[in-house]
Amino acid sequence: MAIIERPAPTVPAIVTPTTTYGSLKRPVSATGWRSWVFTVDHKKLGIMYGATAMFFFIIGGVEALLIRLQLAAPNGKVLNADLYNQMFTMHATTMVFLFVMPMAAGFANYFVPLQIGARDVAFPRLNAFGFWALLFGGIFLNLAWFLGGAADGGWFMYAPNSGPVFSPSNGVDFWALGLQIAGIASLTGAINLIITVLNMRAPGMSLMKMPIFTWMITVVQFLLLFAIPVITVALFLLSFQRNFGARFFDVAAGADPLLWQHLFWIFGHPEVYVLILPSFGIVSEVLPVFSRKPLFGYPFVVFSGAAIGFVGWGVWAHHMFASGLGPVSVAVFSLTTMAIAVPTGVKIINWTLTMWGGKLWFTTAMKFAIGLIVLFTVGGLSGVTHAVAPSDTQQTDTYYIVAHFHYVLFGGAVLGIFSGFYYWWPKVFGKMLNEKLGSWNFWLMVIGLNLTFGPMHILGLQGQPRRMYQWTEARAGEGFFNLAFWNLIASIGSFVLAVGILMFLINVLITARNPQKAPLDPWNARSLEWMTTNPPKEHNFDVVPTVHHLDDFFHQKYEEDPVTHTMKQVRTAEEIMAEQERNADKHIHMPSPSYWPIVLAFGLPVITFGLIYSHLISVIGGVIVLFAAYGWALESSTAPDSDFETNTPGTGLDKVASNHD
Amino acid sequence: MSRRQFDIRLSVTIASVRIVLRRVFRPLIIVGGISALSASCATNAPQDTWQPKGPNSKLIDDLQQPVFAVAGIIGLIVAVAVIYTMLKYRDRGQPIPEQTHGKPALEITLTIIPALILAVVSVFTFGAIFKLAKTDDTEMIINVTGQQWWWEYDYPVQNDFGITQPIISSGQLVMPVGTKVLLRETSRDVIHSYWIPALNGKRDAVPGRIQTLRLEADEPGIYAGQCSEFCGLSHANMRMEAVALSKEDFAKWVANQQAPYVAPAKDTLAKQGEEVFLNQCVRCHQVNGLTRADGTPAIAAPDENVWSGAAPNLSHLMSRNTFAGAMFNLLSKQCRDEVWNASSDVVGAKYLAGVTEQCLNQKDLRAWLRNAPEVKPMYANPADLAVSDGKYRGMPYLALSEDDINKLVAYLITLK
Amino acid sequence: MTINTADKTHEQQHGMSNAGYIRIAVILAAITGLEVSTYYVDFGVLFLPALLIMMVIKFVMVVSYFMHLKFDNKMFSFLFYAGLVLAVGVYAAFLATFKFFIQ
Amino acid sequence: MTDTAQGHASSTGISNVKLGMWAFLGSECLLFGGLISTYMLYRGRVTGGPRPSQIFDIPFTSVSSFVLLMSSLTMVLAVSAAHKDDDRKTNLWLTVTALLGATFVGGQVYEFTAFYKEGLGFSTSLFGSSFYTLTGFHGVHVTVGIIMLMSLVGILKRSSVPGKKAEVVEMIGLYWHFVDIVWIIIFTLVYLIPV
Ligand code: HEA
Ligand code: HEA
Ligand code: HEC
Ligand code: CUA
Ligand SMILES: [Cu+2]
Repeated sequence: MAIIERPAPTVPAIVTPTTTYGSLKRPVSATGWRSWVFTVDHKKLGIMYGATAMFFFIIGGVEALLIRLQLAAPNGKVLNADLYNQMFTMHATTMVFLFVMPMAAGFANYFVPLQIGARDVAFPRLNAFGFWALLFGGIFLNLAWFLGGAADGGWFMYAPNSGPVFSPSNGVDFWALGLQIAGIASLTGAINLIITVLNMRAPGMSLMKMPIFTWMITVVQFLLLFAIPVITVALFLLSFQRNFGARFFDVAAGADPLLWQHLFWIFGHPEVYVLILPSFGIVSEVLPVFSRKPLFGYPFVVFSGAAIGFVGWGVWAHHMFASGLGPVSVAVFSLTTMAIAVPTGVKIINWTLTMWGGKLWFTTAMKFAIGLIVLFTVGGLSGVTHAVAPSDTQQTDTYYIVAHFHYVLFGGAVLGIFSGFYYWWPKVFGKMLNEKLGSWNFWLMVIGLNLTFGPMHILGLQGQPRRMYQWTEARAGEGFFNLAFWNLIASIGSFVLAVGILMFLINVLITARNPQKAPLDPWNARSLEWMTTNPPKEHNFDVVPTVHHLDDFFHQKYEEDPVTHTMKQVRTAEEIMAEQERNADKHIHMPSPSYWPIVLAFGLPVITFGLIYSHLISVIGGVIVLFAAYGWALESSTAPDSDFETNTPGTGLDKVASNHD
Repeated sequence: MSRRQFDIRLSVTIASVRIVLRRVFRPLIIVGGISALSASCATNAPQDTWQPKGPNSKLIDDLQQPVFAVAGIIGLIVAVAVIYTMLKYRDRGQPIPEQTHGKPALEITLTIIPALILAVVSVFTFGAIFKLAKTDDTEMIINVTGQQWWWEYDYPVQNDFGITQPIISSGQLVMPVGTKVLLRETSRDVIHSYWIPALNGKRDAVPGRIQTLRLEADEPGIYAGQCSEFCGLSHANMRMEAVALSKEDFAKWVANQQAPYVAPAKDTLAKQGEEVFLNQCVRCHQVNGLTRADGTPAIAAPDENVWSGAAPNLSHLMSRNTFAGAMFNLLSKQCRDEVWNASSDVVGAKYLAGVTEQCLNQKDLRAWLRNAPEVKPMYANPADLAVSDGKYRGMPYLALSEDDINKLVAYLITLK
Repeated sequence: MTINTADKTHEQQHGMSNAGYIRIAVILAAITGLEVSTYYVDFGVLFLPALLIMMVIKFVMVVSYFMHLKFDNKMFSFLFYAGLVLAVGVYAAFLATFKFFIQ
Repeated sequence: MTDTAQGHASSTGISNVKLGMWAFLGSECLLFGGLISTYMLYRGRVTGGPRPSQIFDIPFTSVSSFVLLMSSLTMVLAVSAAHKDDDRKTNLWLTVTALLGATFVGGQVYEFTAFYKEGLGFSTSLFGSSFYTLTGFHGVHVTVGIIMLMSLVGILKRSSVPGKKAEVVEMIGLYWHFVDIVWIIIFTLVYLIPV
């Protein structure tokens, strides 16, 4: 989108591209699919991230259901060993890299600029590129299913089992290269959001007035910025070994398989905080809104988030307690791992204290947020039992670990994401999700998840290892703790869970058909993203807000009664909006759509495809990338004035444009 | 608030807490409560991690039980606090509350308490880590090698235990009771992990490294275990058992393992089986003392045929109860149960009886010989062996006739 | 494409003169000479520390002067040194687990 | 690749692109850190083929290291000229920088061929794999730098660079210096410190 002319904000200016960059003219901002494919608008990209993530969530979920079907009874026959191994590898890869991370990226893309009062991100085209790279990387990863079998080494792909002899199909190649592409996407996204937060905040919004969601996203982006290159190295080593005969994990040449484990988990542990912190951010927004109180101990929550991010770098070897690190390393990493429970505890405590003394409104969003507090704690506490290294040697690689990480991932990250859906749906789509169905959605999910993952504690402590395509009655035991019963319960639970998630999808469909529009400020919210229309205008805010408080929007609506210390409403959201419209900025200058991000992103899977099949294809991919980079470099982010039909003389447009070029 | 009101409020609160607990948190409670109970419960799965049977696992258990308890209590506190808050502060039309931003003193206190708890836990953790890493009090060494998808045990010469020549075995680790055994683990292909829950935690068997694991059993018995690092197709079928024998029984076992080869009598089915074995099997499997017709010793060369460079040594196959990575029993179900459920004073004798003809699990053994990759997933399809230089991973399909299988079974049963 | 002149002078104030850059380059060249000399001359026990110190000096000089980090906004330094310090810390610990802590 | 949102000016007055470049370089520290650590772990593991000390040619590498170091000087002179709006000098120094960089890469290609002839292939040993991967990654970075420098010269001649010209030169400069400091580390750790 190019220029929005005041006072007619709904009619976008039409761009007539006259200048050719490289070889293509700039796309015309139209309606229809082109307005999505070539968009650089952070909100559209946010929605596309969300839709992509949801799509992969269902794929990963169906893979999970197949896993549970196979394990429901002894000697399962639904999948064979080979297929089962592909299934859990791709289930985890899909859920982690193609569901939770992109979903968080979607939320971040959509709401960070809105929360800090910006009109877009720092690098809009890079943003678009990141999305397309992620989508193409995800598709590329899953292509392997149709080309001889997907990756089968488990999501942490330990060497040397990932080597060419032990995993001869191309699955691991697709996996390594696909993650490499997704990694590029995350890295560009991280740089983009960091710069956006550091550099594009509205006047008056100091770091300590930033909404907590934005804070947590910022911490996450720093984690990604520094963790992605580590997995990049690991994946390169693996690809070089598989495709070019390097020896990195070849024990016969003297290689040490622990090299891979270290590199993977140096990335992998920060990665798990990448998965959880966005959800921590979401519930830290939701809980105050529905408690009608500010977040308790905001600075503590901010610093604990940063502390989790920082300490998270020093704990990676807790995934290797049984690998044979030697007692000194084990002791050190055991200690640092326990230390992480402290800042995480700070969050749990502060959320509870946020609700304490509040006026609690149990919307679906709130229910999911509260669900997160309790269920994440369950997962976190089992995490602490792993941190005690000697007991971890009994637990590691059993279902007890599977229970741990599904409680933190599903009970934590996913519940947080669902809380965000219900909370922000009216903001993004201008319609309220149905609360009644939401309630069903919540309860079925919570019951389902406890039924699915709760029994896994028992299974694990009873000695059932993970990643077994079959279990046998011979080792199932008898009595109350017999594995057969609890495996069956877990499998039943997973279908309850699926029905719960189905409720959400139904809710979305129903909501889409419901003509009723959402009110402007349905939750009586607190932060800046609510200080605009639903959905927000292309340029987000008519006036770039000036910030005075944490929760500035709330404080514009309410004032404290000096005597009773209760809050009195002084203005409504509608009044605030009306005032904004009256004072709307003239000549808002938005970045223009571009072909190059998607073209550049498309070149990447072509290159990697060629690495597996024929280097000639790689050359073609390289040409595409160079061609796109060239066009990108020559194209300015915003179309020049001559491209605008509505460029009437005397509007001052010329000045705006050249200032920014 | 009057006393009565308060009482009513309290009972209502408690009742609602109960309802919520019952509805939502029942699974949690079940898990938590049951976990606590299970320490005392018997009849669990054979790999239960809460039933230590040796000093190393007891050390772990003594450490972890209080940790589980602390974690459970903290979890309960959080759950109760959240539910209580939910009930107490639900919207009853009260005014929008004061916008309190926090109470630093309270926050700091609530930060320090968990830190202190964890400091205490870590002290005990440290002690246990170093105790479990000790190697200087070892009494007996057994080398353990993992490969896809079974374990090989190699007892180096240790005269104290009557081991005067190396013993090579697979599937079941036989060890003397009350002895500090040190496993020296490695792997021939990918990473595996050795784990007998009743005796100790896991230790990965990493190719290119030799790593140690302490094992010691208090009582004679059979303890189940399972490879617990993902190692490819048949990871699920890579099991093991540790057999702890009294010192006398162990000595008998050692003597048997070192007993010379007894060739089957002429003109028996078994003798014909030996012939088939010499034709088909010795290229991979070693039977110590077995000679060819011309009197030369038959030396297996598995590294030419198997990627990991080994196949189980079958010299005393019938002295063990299981085969193919403990995936199958060599004993029929009934005989097996008799050994497994034997009390600790007779289990040794029962175990040393080995596999008799009546007790042999013919069905699984025959199925194995008929087509091993069909009953245990292995990379043994000749069409797919290019990547492994034509070598199998696991035992291939050998296209044996039923006749040959009969002969082989008759022969194998003689390998006491 | 007009160039914002205000910005230009801003950069200039904090930069260095060309002569200054050449001085830095000369020092860098001299240190490199010294480094290479360790290959020919025996430094004894000082060998490793001397080499590492010289490496760090060169590194910091290029970053501070050629890359202007010394004169620029602290935010740049934060972004870069955060990565650098993290990298050194994490990878040193990683190598240490292989070298020093094994049983 | 300058790309700034035009919504409103940055809140700090700092250039987005420059901030982004520094963030990227911070991230690159972990990339090269990983490659260097892998090399440090594996440099002594030679089961076949030559050992490092048998093939390294310190005088030769010293010269090419010196060339790369000096390219940092010429780069900084280009940036300085760009800030003074002196297009002729900017182009001159950029070209010289690219040439010095190309000399370095040429030296590396020569070195690789020499090592290969002496029996060190990519698959020969762990030392070989990790040596070529580390120095190869660095070489690719230099090559990308050269391409950017040359394109910049071309674009500057046509005067169609979007955004602030001096800033673009400066960005490429930052990247170039980074590649240089990585080599400062590699030169010491890989070449000068014997296994
Ligand atoms: C969202 C992702 C997420 C999160 C947030 C965490 C959080 C934690 N994790 Fe988890 N973890 C995973 C995802 C995550 N983990 C995954 C995916 C794996 C498996 C990977 C694989 O093998 O495939 C794993 C595995 C894993 C292991 C390795 C297990 C093994 O394989 O042997 C360990 C070991 O220490 C561990 C520990 C912890 C700890 C201590 C925390 C802590 O951060 C938790 C802190 C939280 C609390 C403790 C609760 C709240 C605190 C209080 C109420 C205060 C009071 C508490 C105390 C005094 C104890 N995790
Ligand atoms: C964010 C991460 C995430 C999420 C959300 C999940 C979600 C689920 N996981 Fe996942 N899981 C992992 C991350 C995750 N998992 C990881 C990292 C591993 C380790 C892998 C490894 O060892 O390498 C793992 C491993 C793992 C295992 C162990 C496999 C093994 O070790 O052998 C199991 C087994 O039960 C399992 C089950 C499930 C189930 C039932 C869900 C459910 O919650 C899924 C619910 C979702 C749906 C069900 C989809 C939506 C459904 C519908 C829309 C219904 C309509 C459609 C139909 C019914 C057809 N997972
Ligand atoms: C190409 C090599 C090869 C040949 C030939 C071969 N085997 Fe095997 N055999 C193996 C391997 C490898 C295993 C271990 C498989 C596993 O458990 O995963 C094995 C396992 C066994 C076992 C189980 C041993 C134990 O202790 O677990 C028996 C019994 C056995 N083979 C019998 C035979 C007989 C009889 C023949 C000949 C008819 C034969 N094998 C031929 C490779 C071979
Ligand atoms: Cu061997 Cu798993
Ligand atoms: Cu972790």
